[in-house]
Amino acid sequence: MAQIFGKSSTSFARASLVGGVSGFFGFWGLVYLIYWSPYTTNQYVPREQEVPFSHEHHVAGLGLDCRYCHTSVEKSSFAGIPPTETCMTCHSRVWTDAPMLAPERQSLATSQPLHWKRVNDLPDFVFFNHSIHIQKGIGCSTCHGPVNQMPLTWKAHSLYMRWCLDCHEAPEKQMRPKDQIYNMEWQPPPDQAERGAQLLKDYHVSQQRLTQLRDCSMCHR
Amino acid sequence: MTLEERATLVGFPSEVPTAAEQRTLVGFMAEFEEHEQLLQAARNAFTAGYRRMDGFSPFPIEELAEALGHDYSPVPLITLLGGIAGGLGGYFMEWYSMARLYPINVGGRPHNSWPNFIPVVFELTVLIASLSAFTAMLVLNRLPHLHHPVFNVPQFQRASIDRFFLYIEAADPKFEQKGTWKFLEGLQPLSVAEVWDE
Amino acid sequence: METIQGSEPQMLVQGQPYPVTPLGYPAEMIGAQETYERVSDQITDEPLHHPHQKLWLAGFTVAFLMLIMFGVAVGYLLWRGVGIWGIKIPVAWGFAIVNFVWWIGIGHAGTFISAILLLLLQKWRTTINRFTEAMTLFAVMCAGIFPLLHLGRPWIFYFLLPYPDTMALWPQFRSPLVWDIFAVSTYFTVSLLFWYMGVVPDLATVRDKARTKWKRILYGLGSLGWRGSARHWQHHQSAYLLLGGLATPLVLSVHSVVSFDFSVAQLPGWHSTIFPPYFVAGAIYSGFAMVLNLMIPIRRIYGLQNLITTRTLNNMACVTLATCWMVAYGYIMEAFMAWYSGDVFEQAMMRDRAFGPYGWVFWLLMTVNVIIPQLLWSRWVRTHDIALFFVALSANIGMWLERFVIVVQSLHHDFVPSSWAMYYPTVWDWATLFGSIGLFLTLQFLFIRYIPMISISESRELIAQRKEGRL
Amino acid sequence: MKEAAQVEQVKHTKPAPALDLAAIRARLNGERGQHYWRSLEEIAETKEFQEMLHREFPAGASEWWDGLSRRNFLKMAAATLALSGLTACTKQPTREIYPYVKQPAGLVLGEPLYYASSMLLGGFATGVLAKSREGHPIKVDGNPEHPSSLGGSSVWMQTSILDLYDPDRSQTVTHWGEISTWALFLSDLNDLLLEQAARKGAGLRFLTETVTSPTLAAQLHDLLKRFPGATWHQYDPITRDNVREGARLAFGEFVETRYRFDKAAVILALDADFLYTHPERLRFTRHFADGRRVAAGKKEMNRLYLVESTPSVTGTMAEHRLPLASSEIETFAWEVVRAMGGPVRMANEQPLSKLQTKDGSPWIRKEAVAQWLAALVRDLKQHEGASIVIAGEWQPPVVHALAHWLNQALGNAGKTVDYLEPTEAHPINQLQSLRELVQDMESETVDTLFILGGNPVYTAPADLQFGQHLAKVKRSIHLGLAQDETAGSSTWHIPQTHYLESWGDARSFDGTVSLMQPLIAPLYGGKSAYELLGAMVQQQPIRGDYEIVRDFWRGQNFWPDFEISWRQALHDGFIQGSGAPPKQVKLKADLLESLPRGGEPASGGITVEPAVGSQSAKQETAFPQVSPRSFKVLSGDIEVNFRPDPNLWDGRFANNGWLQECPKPVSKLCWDNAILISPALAQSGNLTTGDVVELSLGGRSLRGPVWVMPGQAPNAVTLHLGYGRSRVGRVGAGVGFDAYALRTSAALWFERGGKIVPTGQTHLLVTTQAHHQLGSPDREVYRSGTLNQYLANSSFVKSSVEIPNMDETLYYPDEYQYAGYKWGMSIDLTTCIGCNACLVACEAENNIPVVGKDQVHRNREMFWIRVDTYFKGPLDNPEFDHMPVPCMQCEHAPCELVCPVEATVHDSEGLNLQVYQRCVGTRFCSNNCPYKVRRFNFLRYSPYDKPWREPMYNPEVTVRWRGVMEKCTYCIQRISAARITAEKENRRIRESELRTACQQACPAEAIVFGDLNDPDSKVARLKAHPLDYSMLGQLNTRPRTTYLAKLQNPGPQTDQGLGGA
Repeated sequence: MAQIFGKSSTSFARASLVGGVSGFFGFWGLVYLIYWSPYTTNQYVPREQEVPFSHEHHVAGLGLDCRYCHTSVEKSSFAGIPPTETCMTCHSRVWTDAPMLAPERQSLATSQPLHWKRVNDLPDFVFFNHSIHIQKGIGCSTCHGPVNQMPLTWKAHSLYMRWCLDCHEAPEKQMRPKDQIYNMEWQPPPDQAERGAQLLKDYHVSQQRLTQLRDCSMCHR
Repeated sequence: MTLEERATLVGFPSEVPTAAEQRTLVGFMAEFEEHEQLLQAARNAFTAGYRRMDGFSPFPIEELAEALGHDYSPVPLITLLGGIAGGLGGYFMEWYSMARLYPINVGGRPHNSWPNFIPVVFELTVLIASLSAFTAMLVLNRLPHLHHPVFNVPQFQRASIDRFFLYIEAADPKFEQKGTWKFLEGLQPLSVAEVWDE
Repeated sequence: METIQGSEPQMLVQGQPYPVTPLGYPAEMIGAQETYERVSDQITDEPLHHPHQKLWLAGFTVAFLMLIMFGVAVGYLLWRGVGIWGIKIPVAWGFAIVNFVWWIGIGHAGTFISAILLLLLQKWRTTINRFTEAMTLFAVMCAGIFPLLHLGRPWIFYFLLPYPDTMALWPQFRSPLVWDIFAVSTYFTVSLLFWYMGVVPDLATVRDKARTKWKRILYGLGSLGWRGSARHWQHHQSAYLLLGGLATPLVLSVHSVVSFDFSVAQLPGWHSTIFPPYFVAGAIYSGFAMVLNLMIPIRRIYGLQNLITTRTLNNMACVTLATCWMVAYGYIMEAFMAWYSGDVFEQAMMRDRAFGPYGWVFWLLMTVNVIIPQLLWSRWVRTHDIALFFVALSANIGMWLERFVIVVQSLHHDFVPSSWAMYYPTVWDWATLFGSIGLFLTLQFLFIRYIPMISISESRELIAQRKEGRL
Repeated sequence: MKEAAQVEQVKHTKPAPALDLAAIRARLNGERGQHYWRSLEEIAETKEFQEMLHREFPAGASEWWDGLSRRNFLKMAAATLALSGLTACTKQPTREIYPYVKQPAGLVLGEPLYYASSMLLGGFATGVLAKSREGHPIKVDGNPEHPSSLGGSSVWMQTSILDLYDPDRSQTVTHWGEISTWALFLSDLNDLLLEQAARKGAGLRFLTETVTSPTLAAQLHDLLKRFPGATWHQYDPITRDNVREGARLAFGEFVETRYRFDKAAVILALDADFLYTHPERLRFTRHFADGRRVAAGKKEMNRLYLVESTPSVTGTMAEHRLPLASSEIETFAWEVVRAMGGPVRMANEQPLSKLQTKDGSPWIRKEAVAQWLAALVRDLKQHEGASIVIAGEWQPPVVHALAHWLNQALGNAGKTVDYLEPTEAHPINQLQSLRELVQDMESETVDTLFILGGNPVYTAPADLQFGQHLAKVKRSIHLGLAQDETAGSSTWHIPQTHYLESWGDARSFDGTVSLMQPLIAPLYGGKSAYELLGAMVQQQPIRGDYEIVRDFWRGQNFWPDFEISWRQALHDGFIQGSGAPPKQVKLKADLLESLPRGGEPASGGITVEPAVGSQSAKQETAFPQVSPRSFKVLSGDIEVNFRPDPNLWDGRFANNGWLQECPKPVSKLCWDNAILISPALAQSGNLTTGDVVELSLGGRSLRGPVWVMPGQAPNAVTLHLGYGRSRVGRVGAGVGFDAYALRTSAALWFERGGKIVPTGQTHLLVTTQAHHQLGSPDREVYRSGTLNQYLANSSFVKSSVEIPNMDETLYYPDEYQYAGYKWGMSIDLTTCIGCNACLVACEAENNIPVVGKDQVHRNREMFWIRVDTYFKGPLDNPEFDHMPVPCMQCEHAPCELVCPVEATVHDSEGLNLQVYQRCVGTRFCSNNCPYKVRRFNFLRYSPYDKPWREPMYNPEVTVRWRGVMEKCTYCIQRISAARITAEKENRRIRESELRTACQQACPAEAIVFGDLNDPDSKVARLKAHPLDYSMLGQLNTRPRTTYLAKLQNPGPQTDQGLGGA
């Protein structure tokens, strides 16, 4: 009988066998990478807005406090976005005819709201409360990143549950003294370990509370 | 029939390959009708000092491997290792994900509720063991092996039906064309064929 | 070449239609005048020259239409949601789970035959193991579909798989459903390997018998260049035996795990320690019944009486009868424990099972699953293929009913009476059930059409052994 | 009927065979000990279930057709792949957010605001506290300060929010049915004002419902001054005429009677449903419950004697309940009076003998009633000054007068009973008033008719033919919430504002002036009655209801400093101290003599003859024909009763999905009304639940399905009003039959001489608690006893319980200690009246979808808390037991163990959580839940993409998608909110600041929730009480929700023999 297959076919068959198996796992590995990549998370992607609002200018440049616009951040679950009139407190006097502010003026005139694209947006089944984080010494930049360096705002973290848990498992690593909450430059000091332990006491976060931070009911209802 | 007569018939043995032929002789192959004959032939060949040889049969013949002097199959050992790895890995996965990575109170059961973990451990043991057994079989048999010199031998197609073959490789130190050929003929096969690799 | 029609050897002893032992039991394990070549030709005949093409096409068409129905049912299910079924609170599990358990059970025959009987050196298994293993694979496929379909949100089934997700969450390994995932997938993989290892040498035979280019290439690829060398056989046999050894506890574990789906729960009628053995017995019972149901017609049509001999039928019938009694024992123990435990809920459940609204199902179950199979005490029934066929059929129906009773009846009357309710299947429930049968048969037909349905190499062993008078 | 009928077409091809009620009775009487049962079909254990099995199998087919086109919420929320489920594995879409242009002061986004307002039903105000998020109301609860709410809720209050957002609400002014505008109307109004001015308002008529609003009354009065010829009529279909007339009979003038149930030891209710339909229902419930709250340490309980024709909510609470036809109750009242020593000369010396009529009421025995009466009277006499006799709205004035006499005779006046100035602005005999109006319309003297609220075309007595006469009116102006029947036949229809959209005022039952304030601008440009009438007085500029109401009260010179007090009043929701002062009244001297001798007791005979005419049903194709059964035609002394529906009231709530799906108390029937008949009647008529009969009364007739109601008076049938609306929105369309068709001005509440002709057809009636009995008492799911048992052995319920020991576990018992908070709930079965307030409150709080009749039929209702009702004892007069069942929050939750994906797990406060977006829907948890409190979204139930629904969702609770399991979470969103507030102030949560929705709504305060780690929390104390038991505790589930066994306080003389022939 004659050969059915040529000489090379053997090595080819073996190669394809090995290739198939490793390819399968390789594919899922790739998916996993894509899932954590900015492509999916929108991290570091500046969002175009109808008004090109620059946090960099207003915070770093003019030194506005976060609470000037995000008024309810200490009172409510929702930090609040400024109503048009807030912008107009200044912009009725400065840059009164800057074209880039046209939508602002129009909004005030027609009393139609501005449309902002959400940058840090959690799914509807996640219930996040700003006020309690502020209250317990978690600063803005911990989650929102260096907003003062953002000409156009972008998302600084994946906001994946895994990422939330990183902090909920050991909040003391990120806790700050009250006066540092709104400091965009704040970084955990080298001796954060001791400080953190102390801060836990200051903020009345008991051990029981710490374990509780990982309950599903903390964020999901 | 003398060797010379046979040579005139089948043109063999040709002392020197002609320049045109790039083929190399890789061995001789004797064809038998019953597996007992093959078995006997293998034993004889072994006692005759042949080592690099193989037997082909349409169904497994228990003693053949031994007769050909093949050593024991390492498949069982590999399987055992695979099984152990699967079991340990399985329990580690359960313990790590349930008790370390994100311990949650499920129905008041302990984080490391080992009794509930047993089934998965068992299944993974079996799974990995079987996979390693199968893979071992393939690798040790060098499968897939689509192209092989023996397939050049016309008679060989019946090796998967009702014929039994003894194959002595040219690489065998004791291999020596005339002698080996004579030896194979001496085993009263149905036929003897030369195996070429082109 | 001419088709070899197998022939039941007609050496009539004391008026028996088949050769018998002194005690009168069927004697032949393989036709008397079979040779290596004859069996090779006969078995490779179907994949290579496929006789009875018309019959095959007819059967395949029917099966395929049922498969299409399955597709429709599943499509509508995904579009509307599981609400199209009859399930409700309290009966949150309906046909889907019943079918799942039923199919898994059927899937047990293959591995039982190839693994356990292999270890027990039961030679009569040789001519049926290939076939039953294939059946096992297909049954497990059908079974595997249902747990996915019955999910409320099937598109996120992967939550059930262990993988590092973005939520730091893994499957909840205390849940029997997770055990199921592992058990069923393991079972499928192992059965597949087992089956394929057996097929390889035979594919080589087909390759060598094939005359057309493509057949040679395809079967050549399938057989991975198998040469049947001593080394091949050595590793092959050792791996084959090992898989057999591994599959033996596996086959016992799988249905035990499936039974945990119920026995781990605390529902009266589910929460019972007898479930694992009783489920395994039931599984093998239904498995053998299904093998008989498929094999008997094929045996007739393709004339395989010389390979699948009356002795084989007889032995299978005996196993069926034995497992039937194990199952019956299970029923009795359930009733007994309900009474003996003195537990008010168990007793109420048992009373409801027999005399409640689903009582008729229960008694029907008893009839087809326990009473009718008693016919197998008669040798005539055991050796008469048509009679055997119908007994097996009743057992298959019976085992489905048993799962229905366990799942639905136990759920519909549980602890708090205010939540009791009846379960009524909808057309979609039925469509899914019969659709899955369609899937099963379709695969079955493709199998007998393209793969040697009886292990040729092992048949040759039988012949060799007969030659040596070791049979 | 027709609509519904078409839906049912597919379903019913066979009837359930008649029940062998005799056998049932025999079995029940045979039972020893507490034998609970749930429905006739089951205890009958006839071939019933086989039949049902076969009958129901076509349900499959019906899923095919009916499942795709269903006239209910499902239709609005056509099921599709719920993509929200995919968030797990897809890239999140970009969403936009719109800030205010000018943010309202005081509004903190993300935080709720609460406003006090008032809801009106039957004219009387109940104070509510409405919760608003981002400017739209999302929940209504009782106002704890308000005297007639005390914080409790009724089903109507809880569901009123749904009416506000109802997409089927009337959305525009219509003129002759054509879309028009308010401006056009005003111009037309001007013309008519000119005309009327000329004719001094002759031909000008106003028709309102009961008016208690001082402002509105004032407006009407000065309009009547301006148009002397005009008249003001009032009509409320659930009118309290009998109360008014009764008072007039007794005292010569109309006074409201206020009862002090908290002070009463013995209560006799003559067909009075004072816990559910009385305007003061919530306050009464609280006081009545307080009088029985043994768990609070009391050693005595009040005792309720009750006589009624059909089981009411109040009836289910009675220690001694005597089912009598409504028309027999007057006789009974006379008997009581006589036994109390009243100088009564009866026409018949032995009227009681008439109460035992062998075939009319085969079960009742003269001695039994006599014994019952004797015991009652003895009890009343022993508790002079501490008893109450109350007559129901449905009873004729005489009975009310007799009740007044009894209260005086027992010296209750001033102690448990006192009399108030009438709360109504203009208390008149409403039926009379309506008659006059109709006469005027008939004589075509009416050319302009203002219908301010109400739906008279639908609700007016059939014989008055209001609709036809309305056509004769030249110009009719209807102000209403919906495009209802009246709107359809009026010249003008003006959309009315919902009470959450408008300013206003009204008096509550005790006269307290309650204010309404809007939480949202009128959604559909509605107008309030104030504005409409205001427009008649002054149009330039048109005054809004705010000015009108405010100016009225400024004009009253009620307060020294108006501004401050007004703000205070708005804050409180009512005007402090505006309650009506007690009134000294004097009983007429010759009262008993002067009273008319009406109400002759049942003459008895019910004639039973074989049905022949049932073929006549053929041309009526609404129902499928079925195999003939040996039906009987019932006629003779059958009494037909009319009652407000426990859910739809007079029909105004017909388009409210929450109420439609809310299972009616006792029967648990929903999405339908039925002809309630007694087992005795069913037996003689060979009828069973679901049989469609033709019921005729005084030449009128209707068709409807019967419902065999245990405890129904033998020869009385009851119809609930409010169904079968012809002009109504998508939800109410084609639901039930219109009982008004039989209701005449001659007999608003009951009438003898009904005739029942079986049609041989059946109609599907769905209940949330289907057919089965509780089985042998040793299931111990429901535990009850008597006060004496309790006093003898306080922990008598416990004796049989055994919660397995913790050390019997394979695991480490102390693995989890709930150190922080440890939430738990205690439900008092003694005080639960089964009013469903908790059920609907939960529905509103937790975004629970409505699933529609078909899905309820498939047992897929979604209520997180259900109110089970069990019957106990004889068929004809059983004891009713209510049991609210939320999630038990087991510490060893069986559901969690079997969930493959950690979708249901525990948190460190011991809550059994359900994480919706992790749930894949295996439903294993539900199977393993012994209490079956889990609910599954079998299809896509939540219309979360519907613009009308969205603003109503509670933003703190995830809306569930198709294929997800859900369940009670102890209102975890409230716990979180409270915890966060407390955490910010570094303190523990105060008991007062955290209540679950069901607890908050419960008018009886039967549900108590709190922290078990706080030893002096209310719940901790209740759990320590000997009556506390955990349902199915023997399963070692360790429920956090436990029950306080039901106690009753029967009198020394038991009423053996009232049941059982």
